[in-house]
Amino acid sequence: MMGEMHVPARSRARKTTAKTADTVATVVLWALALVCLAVLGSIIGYILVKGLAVVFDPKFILGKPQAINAGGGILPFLLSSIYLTLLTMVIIMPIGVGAAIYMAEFAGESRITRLVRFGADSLATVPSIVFGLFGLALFVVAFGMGPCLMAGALTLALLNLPAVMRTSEEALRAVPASYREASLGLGASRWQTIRKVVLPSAVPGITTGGILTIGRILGESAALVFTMPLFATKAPTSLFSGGAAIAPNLWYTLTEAITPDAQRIAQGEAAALVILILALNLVARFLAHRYQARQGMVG
Amino acid sequence: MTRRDAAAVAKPALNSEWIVRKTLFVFAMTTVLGIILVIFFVARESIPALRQVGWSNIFLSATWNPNVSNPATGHYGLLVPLAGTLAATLGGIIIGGPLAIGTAIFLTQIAPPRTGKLVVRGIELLAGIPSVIFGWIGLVVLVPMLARVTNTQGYGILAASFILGIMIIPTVTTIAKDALETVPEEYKQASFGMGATRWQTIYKVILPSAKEGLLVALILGIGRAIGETMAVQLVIGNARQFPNSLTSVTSTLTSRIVTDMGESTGAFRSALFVQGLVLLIMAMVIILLIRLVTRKTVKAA
Amino acid sequence: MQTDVEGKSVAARPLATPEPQHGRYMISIRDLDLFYGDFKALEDINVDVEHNRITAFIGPSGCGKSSVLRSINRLNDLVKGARVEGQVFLDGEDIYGHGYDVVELRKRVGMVFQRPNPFPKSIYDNVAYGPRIFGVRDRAELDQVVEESLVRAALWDEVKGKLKQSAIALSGGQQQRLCIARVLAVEPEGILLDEPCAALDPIATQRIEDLLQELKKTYTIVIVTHNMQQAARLSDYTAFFMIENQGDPGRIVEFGPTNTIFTTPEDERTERYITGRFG
Amino acid sequence: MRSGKRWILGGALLLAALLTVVGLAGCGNSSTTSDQNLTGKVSLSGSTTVLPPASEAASQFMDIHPGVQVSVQGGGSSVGITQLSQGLVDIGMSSRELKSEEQNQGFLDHKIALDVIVVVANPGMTVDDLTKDQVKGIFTGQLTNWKDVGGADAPITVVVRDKASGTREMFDEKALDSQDSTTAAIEANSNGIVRQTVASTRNAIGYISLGYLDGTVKALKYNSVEGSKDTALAKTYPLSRFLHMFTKGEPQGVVGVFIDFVLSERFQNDVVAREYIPATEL
Repeated sequence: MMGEMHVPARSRARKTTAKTADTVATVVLWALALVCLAVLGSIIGYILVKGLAVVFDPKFILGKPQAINAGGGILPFLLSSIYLTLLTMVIIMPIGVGAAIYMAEFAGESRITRLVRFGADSLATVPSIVFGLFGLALFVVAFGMGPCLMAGALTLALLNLPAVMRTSEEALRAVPASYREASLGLGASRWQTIRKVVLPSAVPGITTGGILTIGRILGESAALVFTMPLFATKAPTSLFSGGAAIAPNLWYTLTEAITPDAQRIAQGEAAALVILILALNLVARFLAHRYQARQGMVG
Repeated sequence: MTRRDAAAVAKPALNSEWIVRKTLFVFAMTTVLGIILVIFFVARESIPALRQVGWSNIFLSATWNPNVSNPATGHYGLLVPLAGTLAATLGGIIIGGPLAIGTAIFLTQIAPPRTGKLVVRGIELLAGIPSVIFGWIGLVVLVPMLARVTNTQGYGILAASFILGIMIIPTVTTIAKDALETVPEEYKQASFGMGATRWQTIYKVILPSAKEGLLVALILGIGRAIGETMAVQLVIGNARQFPNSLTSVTSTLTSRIVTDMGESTGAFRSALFVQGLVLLIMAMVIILLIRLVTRKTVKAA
Repeated sequence: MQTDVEGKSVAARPLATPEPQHGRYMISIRDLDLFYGDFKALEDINVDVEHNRITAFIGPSGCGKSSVLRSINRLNDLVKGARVEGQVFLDGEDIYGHGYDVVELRKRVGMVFQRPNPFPKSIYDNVAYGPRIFGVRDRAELDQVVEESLVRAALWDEVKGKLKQSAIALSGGQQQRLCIARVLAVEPEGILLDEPCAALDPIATQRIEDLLQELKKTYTIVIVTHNMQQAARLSDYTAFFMIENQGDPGRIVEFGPTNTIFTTPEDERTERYITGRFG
Repeated sequence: MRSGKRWILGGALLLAALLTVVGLAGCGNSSTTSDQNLTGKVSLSGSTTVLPPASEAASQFMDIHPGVQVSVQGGGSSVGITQLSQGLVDIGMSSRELKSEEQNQGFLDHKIALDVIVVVANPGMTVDDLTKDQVKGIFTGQLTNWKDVGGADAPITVVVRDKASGTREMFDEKALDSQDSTTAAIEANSNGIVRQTVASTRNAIGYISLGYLDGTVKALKYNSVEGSKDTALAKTYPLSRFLHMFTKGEPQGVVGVFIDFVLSERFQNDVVAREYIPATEL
């Protein structure tokens, strides 16, 4: 009886149950992944369907907000969000990148780096509402700034610091050690080596990280609820004047607004936020891709 | 002036190098300073309530009935929001956990390159969506749907769990994917070599050896869910009763803080800071848990 | 007289060449021990590097010959826990002496690495990197240094039309010569080469070896190589490094003129190594 | 241009361009005629119920008198009154009467509107009249099913205002005889949200200001008295309260002009009338 080897029935049975289990598992795993995509698609779809008409109405984008009657616009909220993002980035990039340089270039694995990493990890786990409480207690009350742009920016800077540090450190560590040795070998000092070779090579990575941080700043609301006004008819005129950013204002519109078209405004604000964040993600993806595609010359 | 002299003049004095190093050190220490400041100020603002209203009335009482005109005489028990937070987080992990871990397994073991890339892009986008938008979707879509399906008011633990389940997917999937990718290729080859099916290889070889990473992913997911404010506040109903059923309306620590902080003063406001302190302590516990889990693997490796 | 772009006459000033120093040896290493943490990598190293000569360090991989090279320009300082005992004299001055200026040291003793590592900048910016570090701002002077360094590195004719292009686009051999040009631009006295041709094809290797023969006239050269034919062809003196077995510190078995080392070595271990029986 | 530098410059240009485009478009706001160049500052703080009309008045007033800065903050009635007594603000907004200990501080009461609270239910409910005890029973959690009050057999979903709102304080005091509302009640931060929740949730009941009443919810009679301006003024409908702007003594200079503006025919009819009963009709 050549060929057909006699396989005992029991092991043949066990073989088939394993086979079916495998296909079932594959189907389930495919389903789980597709559910995630479906959820994302339906959320983005719903927001755009509901909000696009509102967002592209110039009166909405450029109009003045209304406290009581309908037809309010969101221009001051957009401006506040932009000023807030600029101010936060101006505070956080030097400190975050500076800290990353220290961690990647100067400090080896020492007690200090472990301490800084622990600090960064704990900051990254603190819920954003607790950052809101902290911002209220320190910047708004203790420093007496009152709810304003600077209080919001300082709070968001601390909230996003760990992320900026991590992405910048990864970008710095990705720069080949041979560049450092070559530069030092020519008699350059450590700081010259960092400034002239390492940093320029890491800039694309740092910039991509920075753009993702901008997305997080625009989307943050819990940390701003107590540190900035939720509703203001004017954009901030100075660092310490108040203005409502768009994300916290969306929460205000959902929970406290009394204008008859509050629902429509909420749809518009949600769509505006999502479009801004989608655009930022695309820009970050595009920059990262373009940089990998050609090992570009840097600085 | 020969080039050598010009060079001598321009050579950076040693101390400028030292100054740069010191400033960068100070920048690095801002994280440590930051977490100390956060803990200090949240704790400091909690003291008035703890002193005026007393520990037991806050940590052991379930009645939350602030008195606006005379704050010190109000009831500020946080057991209800604490229970709400735990219930919503548990619900979130039950829904989001399997979804996220499953997707991570899919991405690392099964996904064809193109679909894999698409799912990863999708997860990144999901991470980018602000939590207030999740809240809005919850309020406008999920709550009415649940109201019809469960014939209740729609708000409550179930709605919060769905929203949190979706929101923790990016965090858990990314970390779980990294953990699964660190499993050495040889394990997989060996298992396949013995005629095991892909699923047997996954649950017999790959999952056990990535156990710690997956645990860390879930713990971080829990941390993310506990800290969520805006999305939860909009769908949980903010009632002051214990979550006794899936569809019962309740409140969480975060929703209590953001709902009441606006007009609170004195002991009422300070009681909300106490809830902030509890959230902070939970975050620290999560950090220690993760260090415990990762240190175990480091010792074992 | 050279005229620059605006037609101004520029005092032609050739790349400064190092004047011969007083002693016969530019570098003298005395009783050098090197530790990485508590692992002793090198023990009792004594070698003298003569001016305007090529000295080769040969020996099996892992015997510490590169570590000696990195002790000469103190790049070992970068390695955490590296510790040196003994002395290394550069033109009579101990570079591990207190307060010795490392930056000045690395300028006087340039280094070329095993894998060509040009900066991700243009060819011009690579060569001009060193002078710019030391404060040279004048455009005309920079152009002059860049051209002369590339000429000395035998690369000028191949790149003079495309100085603005990325150095990374060059071939392996060209990149290595660019690294040499980059070192020459800071007017060193000596050049240390750590297996410069290991990653290059035979033709490129040949060009580098011819270049080193040429550079020998003006610079003191120390080259680490595990390619014995190269050492024999190129060097005037050779030091043969050896470790007994894994974990022992590297030691110099024999050091002397290259032709005696390769024809009538005193130590029979050198004999066995150069006849290729092991290592 | 080195490409490294190009990244930074590119990013900055992108943001700058975004900023200028949006900034330019924004500054052409409408400039109404400003009759006299009044200058000065007016600061208000207090009740969140008075906040919306007050901030509307502030922005209209600032359009008319560009030289004047009017700042409006929330914080609740008691915050407004305490800050007024401490001289931190010019006007203390309140949606409740002064407490005994707040009386003798020489505060001048300017009633800017009458807020009538009506009990509303989901349009699907068959009930349209509730006695005081029934309302009290429902909102304190004793009665939990619509059939207890003559409706269909369905669990009642109670929607109330958040604890810090003046509306909730007045409703608890007058309708619930100062008892606390049920812990099972959904808390909403504004009239708008109470109305939206009651309208979209079956079997829901809540309370809002009369001005917010619209077709989406059904107003219920209270002790078979329909909540309206007349019944409130005639005191036959108890659930009403005045909205106050307190000042320390006679308001001076620009503060007085602002108060007069709030009480002016134009502002009362355009804005206040939309939610409350204007002071002009009291």
